[in-house]
Amino acid sequence: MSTTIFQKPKGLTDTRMHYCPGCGHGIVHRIIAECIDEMNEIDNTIICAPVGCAVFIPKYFKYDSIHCAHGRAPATGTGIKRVHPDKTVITYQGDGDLASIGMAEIVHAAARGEKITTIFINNGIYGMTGGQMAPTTLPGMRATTSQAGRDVERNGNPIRVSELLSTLDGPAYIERVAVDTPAHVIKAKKAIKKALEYQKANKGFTMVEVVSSCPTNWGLSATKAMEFVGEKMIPYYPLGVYKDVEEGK
Amino acid sequence: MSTTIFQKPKGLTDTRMHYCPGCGHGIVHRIIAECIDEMNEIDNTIICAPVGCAVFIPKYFKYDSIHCAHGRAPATGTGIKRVHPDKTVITYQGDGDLASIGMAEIVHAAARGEKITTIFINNGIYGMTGGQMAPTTLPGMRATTSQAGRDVERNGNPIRVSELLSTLDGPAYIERVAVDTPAHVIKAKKAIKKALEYQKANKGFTMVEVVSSCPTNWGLSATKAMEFVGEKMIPYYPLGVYKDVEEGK
Amino acid sequence: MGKTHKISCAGFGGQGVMSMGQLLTYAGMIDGKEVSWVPAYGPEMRGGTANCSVIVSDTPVGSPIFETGITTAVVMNLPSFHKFVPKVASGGSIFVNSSIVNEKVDRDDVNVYYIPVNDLANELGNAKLINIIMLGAVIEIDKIVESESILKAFLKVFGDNKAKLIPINREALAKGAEVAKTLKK
Amino acid sequence: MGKTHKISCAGFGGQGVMSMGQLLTYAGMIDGKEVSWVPAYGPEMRGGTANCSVIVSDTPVGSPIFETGITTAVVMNLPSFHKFVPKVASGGSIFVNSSIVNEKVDRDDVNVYYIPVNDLANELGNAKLINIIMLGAVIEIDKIVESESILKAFLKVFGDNKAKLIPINREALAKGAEVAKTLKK
Amino acid sequence: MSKFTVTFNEKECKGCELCVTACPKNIISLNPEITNDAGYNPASIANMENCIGCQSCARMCPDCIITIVKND
Amino acid sequence: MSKFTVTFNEKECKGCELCVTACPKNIISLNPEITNDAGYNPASIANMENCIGCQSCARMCPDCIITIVKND
Amino acid sequence: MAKIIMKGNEAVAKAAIIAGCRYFFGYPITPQNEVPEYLSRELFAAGGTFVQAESEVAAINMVYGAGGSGARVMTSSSSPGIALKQEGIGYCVAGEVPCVIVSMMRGGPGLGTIQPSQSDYNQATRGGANGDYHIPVLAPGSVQEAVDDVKEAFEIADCYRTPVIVVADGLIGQMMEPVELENPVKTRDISPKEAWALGYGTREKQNSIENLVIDSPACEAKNIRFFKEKYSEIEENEVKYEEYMMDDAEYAFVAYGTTSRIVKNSVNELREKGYKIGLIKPRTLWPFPQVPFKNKNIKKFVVVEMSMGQMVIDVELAVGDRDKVTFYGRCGGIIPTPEECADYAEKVMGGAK
Amino acid sequence: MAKIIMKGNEAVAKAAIIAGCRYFFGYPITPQNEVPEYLSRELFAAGGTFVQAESEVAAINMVYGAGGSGARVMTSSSSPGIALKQEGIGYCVAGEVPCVIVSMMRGGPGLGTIQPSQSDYNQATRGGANGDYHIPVLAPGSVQEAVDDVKEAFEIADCYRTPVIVVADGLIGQMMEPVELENPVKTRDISPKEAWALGYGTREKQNSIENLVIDSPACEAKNIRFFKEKYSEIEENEVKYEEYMMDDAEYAFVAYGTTSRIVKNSVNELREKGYKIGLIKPRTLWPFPQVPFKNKNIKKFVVVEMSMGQMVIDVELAVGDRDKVTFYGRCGGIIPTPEECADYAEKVMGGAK
Ligand SMILES: Cc1ncc(C[n+]2csc(CCOP(=O)(O)OP(=O)(O)O)c2C)c(N)n1
Ligand SMILES: Cc1ncc(C[n+]2csc(CCOP(=O)(O)OP(=O)(O)O)c2C)c(N)n1
Ligand code: SF4
Ligand code: SF4
Ligand code: SF4
Ligand code: SF4
Repeated sequence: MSTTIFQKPKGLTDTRMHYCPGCGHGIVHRIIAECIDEMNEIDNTIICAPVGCAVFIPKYFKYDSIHCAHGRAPATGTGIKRVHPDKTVITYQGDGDLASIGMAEIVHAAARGEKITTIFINNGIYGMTGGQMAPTTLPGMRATTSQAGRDVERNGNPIRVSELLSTLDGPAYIERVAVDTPAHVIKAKKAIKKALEYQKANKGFTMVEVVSSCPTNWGLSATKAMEFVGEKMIPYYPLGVYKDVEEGK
Repeated sequence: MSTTIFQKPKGLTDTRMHYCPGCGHGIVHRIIAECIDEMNEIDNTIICAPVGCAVFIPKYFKYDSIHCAHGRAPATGTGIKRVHPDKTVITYQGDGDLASIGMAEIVHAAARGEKITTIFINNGIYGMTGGQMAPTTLPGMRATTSQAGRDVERNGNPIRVSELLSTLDGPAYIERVAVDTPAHVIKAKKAIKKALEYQKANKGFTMVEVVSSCPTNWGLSATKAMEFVGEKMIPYYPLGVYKDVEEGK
Repeated sequence: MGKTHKISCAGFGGQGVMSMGQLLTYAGMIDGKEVSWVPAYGPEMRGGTANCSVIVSDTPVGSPIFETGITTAVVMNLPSFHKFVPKVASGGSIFVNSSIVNEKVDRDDVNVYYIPVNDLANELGNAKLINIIMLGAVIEIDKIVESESILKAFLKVFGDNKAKLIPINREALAKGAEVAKTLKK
Repeated sequence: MGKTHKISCAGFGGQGVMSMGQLLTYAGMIDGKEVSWVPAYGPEMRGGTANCSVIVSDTPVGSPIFETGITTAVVMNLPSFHKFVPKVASGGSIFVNSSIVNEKVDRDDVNVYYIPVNDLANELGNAKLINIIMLGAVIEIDKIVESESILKAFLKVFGDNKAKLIPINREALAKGAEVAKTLKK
Repeated sequence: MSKFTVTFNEKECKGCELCVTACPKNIISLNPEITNDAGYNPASIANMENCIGCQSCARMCPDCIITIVKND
Repeated sequence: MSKFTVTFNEKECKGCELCVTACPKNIISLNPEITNDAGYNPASIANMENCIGCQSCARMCPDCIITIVKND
Repeated sequence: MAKIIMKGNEAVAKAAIIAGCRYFFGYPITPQNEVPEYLSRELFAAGGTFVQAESEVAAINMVYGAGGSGARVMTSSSSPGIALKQEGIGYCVAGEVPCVIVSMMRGGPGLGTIQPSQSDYNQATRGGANGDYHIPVLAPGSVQEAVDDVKEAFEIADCYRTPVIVVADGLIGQMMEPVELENPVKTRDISPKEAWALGYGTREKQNSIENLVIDSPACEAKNIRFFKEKYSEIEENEVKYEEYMMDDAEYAFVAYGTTSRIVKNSVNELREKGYKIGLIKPRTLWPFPQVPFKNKNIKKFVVVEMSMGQMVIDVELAVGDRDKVTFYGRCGGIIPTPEECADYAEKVMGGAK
Repeated sequence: MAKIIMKGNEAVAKAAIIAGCRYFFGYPITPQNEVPEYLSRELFAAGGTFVQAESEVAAINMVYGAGGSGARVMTSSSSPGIALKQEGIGYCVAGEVPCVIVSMMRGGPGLGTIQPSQSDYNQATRGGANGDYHIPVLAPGSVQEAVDDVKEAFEIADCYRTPVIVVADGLIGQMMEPVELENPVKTRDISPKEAWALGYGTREKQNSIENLVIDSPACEAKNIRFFKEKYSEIEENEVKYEEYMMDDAEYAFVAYGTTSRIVKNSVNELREKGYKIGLIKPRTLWPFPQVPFKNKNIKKFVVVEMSMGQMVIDVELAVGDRDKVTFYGRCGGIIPTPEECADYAEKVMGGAK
């Protein structure tokens, strides 16, 4: 006899993902799907795709889905959740999408305590458009619009989104995780699961910030990119729980 | 012999302000003008008017001025300051303007460390448009779009802007003051002066949040409105210095 | 074709000029007329002047707005006096709150009625009634709507729970009418 | 009217197909021709295929884009092979990277040249040279531009500080040309 | 002569009473005798002698109505 | 028979090597023999016996290439 | 069935509730503030939701989500606020999301004035978002028509799965008039939510509101479907206009919305003087009525707008002869009087009674 | 004076620097990314500033501030990004702030595709912001023309104190062609900064960039000034178009930008077959050229666009006879071939050589 102990989750379609080799998006997609599988919510989930590399989300998940305008997934998710308060609504956003153009929408969805779960992929760069500087690009990090490396005097300072949103009263749960190692992936999944469960329990707005990689635009191999996450990104973006209403945080 | 110890500052025009009786905008206008007078910057200042009751700013100050689009004063101020790095650039915004529609612009101007000074009037309401709920409207406070009083479950939670922006690295100075009493007015002026001086010294982004009143839309007399500031607004929006690079804050 | 009343009510915010207009409008409808009400709106309202334009007509309302050709003007303060007196049509009526406005109309092609509504309201012991008193005068002179219709309109505009105020309002209307009668030409 | 070369270069990202096209374009200009270069762009480029369209012509370039009617196709991998082979004009040339593409062109109205560029590059000890070797073959056969112009173009595209790479590139061009000669029909 | 002279631009005063409340000596009040063009009763001081020149009224005035002169 | 069977969807593997690095037993490597249609050498395991079934490879794989079966 | 007197903005809000709208997302802006104010009070009671969005941009994207979920949803704004919604409106178009957008025009450009105007005709009818598309635009000229149009707008939106714009001006929003709220509305065939809306799909057949069509042939096919199917159907079924005194007319005013009621007075005035003039009043601005402009008896069409002339080109295109079209306009918040419009028309007619 | 080969987007960026542009505020979007990328590298070196704005909305409002300060400033975007800029563009218009906006069109509506298209013609020429206004729109059809147009755009912007849009498509942004960067540009009279720009006023005479015109007569007067002075001057001075083989033509293609170069091939092809066909190529889309369409020899005008047909109505209005105007279009990122355009034209001409 044999038991399958790891396989592709049921909530993902068979479509080949277009992501670059070793891109963190794929890992996060999978763990979202695993959580929804485990919660038995495949037919009760609606996912909001961002504008960014993850724009193809509708092809990859078996949930109802919508292409949101750049940065506006939290607003669109709000519209959906208000109509379908019993559905699990997930918004998935990159750092350009969420922390740059979409800053107002995420702050306000969080302040409203909108009962959605935002998965925020912090890969420090604009992937889809070819490697421009993101609000999360580290100081000194090269991007096509900061080719000499991000100079905070010239290009401004990175934004730590979890910290910023944690000043608000609306969020029920905010955690920053990473997907650079198997151990971190396990933690990341736990965080996403918790966020989704808080949503189901109507506790308020939930967000998991995932520190991830973009090997292509970082100009690194997939493996080196994950090392960069561990060595450079995480020190700047400390992992941990930033808000948890159940823990009085 | 006699000395004039208090008079209208030189930087204000003779135009009668259209603000309602007892509105805090007038007080703040005056103290800005006093600071600029004292710094001898009348001919070196550019002020950005918001969309809101203060939209008439160009008529009241003797500085060069511009009507900014609703919420975008920090962006427009950025454009101006980049062209005129030696000018003192002030943006003046209400809470609808800055904390609602303009949230992305203020966060990013602050993160960039844009060398401008933002005067943020927190009067807990949309004045100009007739008393709609602002992001800063207190829980339980009535507004024309929260007529039963702001219910945080239904209408979301207020946003504490100074706290939020203080999570960023770009600001050099952020203080929250009030104009409900003469003593607070003196402090408010000191804060604005300091912010403007930091700007002159190129230290980074500076903001002074002024807790103010809107007697008309609060439905209170001017005096009662100032009492409300002291009794309800300040406890929710604690006064104090939230960021000061010189003090290692 | 029948008569078309073009009425402007103007004054400070707080003098009840907007609701004066609304009461006329509602009363007009109750009387089976064609009606419309348009407020002036703008930031100048901030503690400044307020005014509205009302049409009560036997024929459908085309343009609800009229810049000139006013048939009935109610001016409750000085700025409104200056603004509206020149816009009244020849043969029209002007009702002036003479408690506040000390100037006199310098036209002889219009009928002017000086009503000291603040003083009259004080006599009634309720300063808020100035607009109703003025309305009493207006409809006594210009016969735009029925007095009883104004009282029915009152419940529509302010809600049925204000029924207890009907008697005092009836009194105010009568007061206005009474003073107006003495001035009638 | 003179000759118009419509060239498509296609392959994986990283095989240098885009710069191959740019070198042809620059060289064409150096040779006094009218030229244009257009990349295909899109998210499918993410680790996928890349291609560009080049025109080198004696007359001004009208449309810089051609869906079919390709006169020279360079296909560096299998997906490109499938995509571009049918689009080549009758009488056109197809250059296939036979180190990677094992299939054969099933058309008899075109000239096909199988160049094992990966293997040839390995012979030269530099895997990056595959596009230059292929270029050598292409210009040997189709005479689009001068070989020396490609080397001048090289400095334009990659910058003068890459001058030290000229000799090895010259060698690569020669290698491609040499192999092509043996295949010439 | 009083130590300080506080004057009010009566035409422009909006009668908001912020100065009235601010005055620690309680010497300011609205003048019911005057109604300015905008319809307000402007602020005024009856007994200027009591003024201590603290400028609290002026600091609270949103309309720069108040000028204070020190008579030395 | 090995305790675990790890299979790779070779057609879809992108050869990113995240599984290779993740494997604590260092038993995964790209297979230079195979180039799939997208041009990648897929990952594979030579000595399955050494697999401890920790699933680290699968957890890191962005493309759900890996299936792990426990052979009891 | 009794008429009541309502402010235009409140009537619009009430009409939406009657039409089954349960979701409103909006941001304050004069002169339409009574719409959100009314709905913030009434929608919860009706079992729906009101959200004061952080901006017009957020509002339209909330509408996109709620409409995409199959709900009847509305937003409302005015000139610069509608400008901010453009991208989102484009997303609603491309995602085929039914929704109603109320545009209470004020004077522009830019921040401009808050007084009424009709200078957002282009904004509504010619887009401003990217790409090829059309949006049905209804243009009421009274509080009653506003109520009727809002109700109809929801039907059109659901039937064709498209945003619909109801474009009025500040005057209609601000004025009070008697209105009958319960006029019946023509219902239309509506495709079941199961077929497309979020929350009604299954793992076997997901419903997806799609905006990205990265593949060019597919993108072209979608455009062609919109134009050849959706838009031509709308052009066939939904054109609306009214004529007044056009039977024997030799001249015609052309006006929509507030100017149409003003110009009606001018027609009456001129008729009394013996002029054979009437009024063509487009009730839909897209699709723009063509038939009334084919009337060969008309010597001149006198377009009157509260703008520098934006509908004019649609009239010129419909008439087919630019020389027959003249224009009179006021703008920046100025409302023309019946008299000045009549004066202008008299000049155009040159005394030709 | 030697030509070099440049990618369209980079050439546009370089041209801006040559034109004296020292400030750029923009946000990434395909297919124009090389514009900000190039300028992020080169502007600081040129003594200027590049800011990657947090959004297109922020970018255009930064432009508003910098342009209002009298600097030469540019932003660049593509379809949905331009939609987001609409409100800000309206503010630049109303504030009379000179600036240049590059619009590299891609297929829509909504998110659409990133492939080239011309379906933002309406977006550029008919507004989308509120109010009555026009913006000069230049339409280059090659990298060379893009360079020349960008340089000219700054002159026009400064001369009339207006935003100017340079509208091209993704193809022109992405392609490389030889280009001469130093072509001379016609300079125009420019009012001194002291007269209006921020930072040049004094306490006695403040300079103010105004958008609010709360008073209706003033707002109307401003509109009238724009139309009667500014816009009519532009219509008089700035119309640009080219004709190709039109001397003896009986049929005319009408195309701008990328389609104009494609259709040139079609003209050549058809001329070889003996058809008397030429090409009218508008180089400004607003003001739209009128003169070439008054050519009475032309039996049919064949408009070709990468859209469902947006320029068509301008051609119809200029020709004055809708029956003479036919349209062939591809969209969604599909670029028509010279052959298919020629085929279509042949059908229109019905073999009439
Ligand atoms: C309004 C608008 N602006 C810009 C774009 C172009 N755009 C597409 S994806 C993207 C950024 C993506 O970066 P990020 O959000 O970090 O996600 P990633 O691709 O890195 O996953 C941008 C700017 C757009 N489609 N729409
Ligand atoms: C894009 C846009 N949206 C909305 C408005 C309408 N509007 C004018 S002022 C204002 C809010 C003002 O409130 P606040 O910023 O709090 O300032 P206050 O008037 O209280 O000083 C709004 C929403 C506008 N002019 N433009
Ligand atoms: S570009 Fe970066 S974020 Fe996008 S798929 Fe590739 S690796 Fe992932
Ligand atoms: S409405 Fe409020 S904020 Fe505006 S002027 Fe009046 S009191 Fe001041
Ligand atoms: S504070 Fe100023 S405006 Fe208010 S009452 Fe006193 S003097 Fe008048
Ligand atoms: S992690 Fe997945 S995609 Fe990457 S090499 Fe391993 S099996 Fe292949």
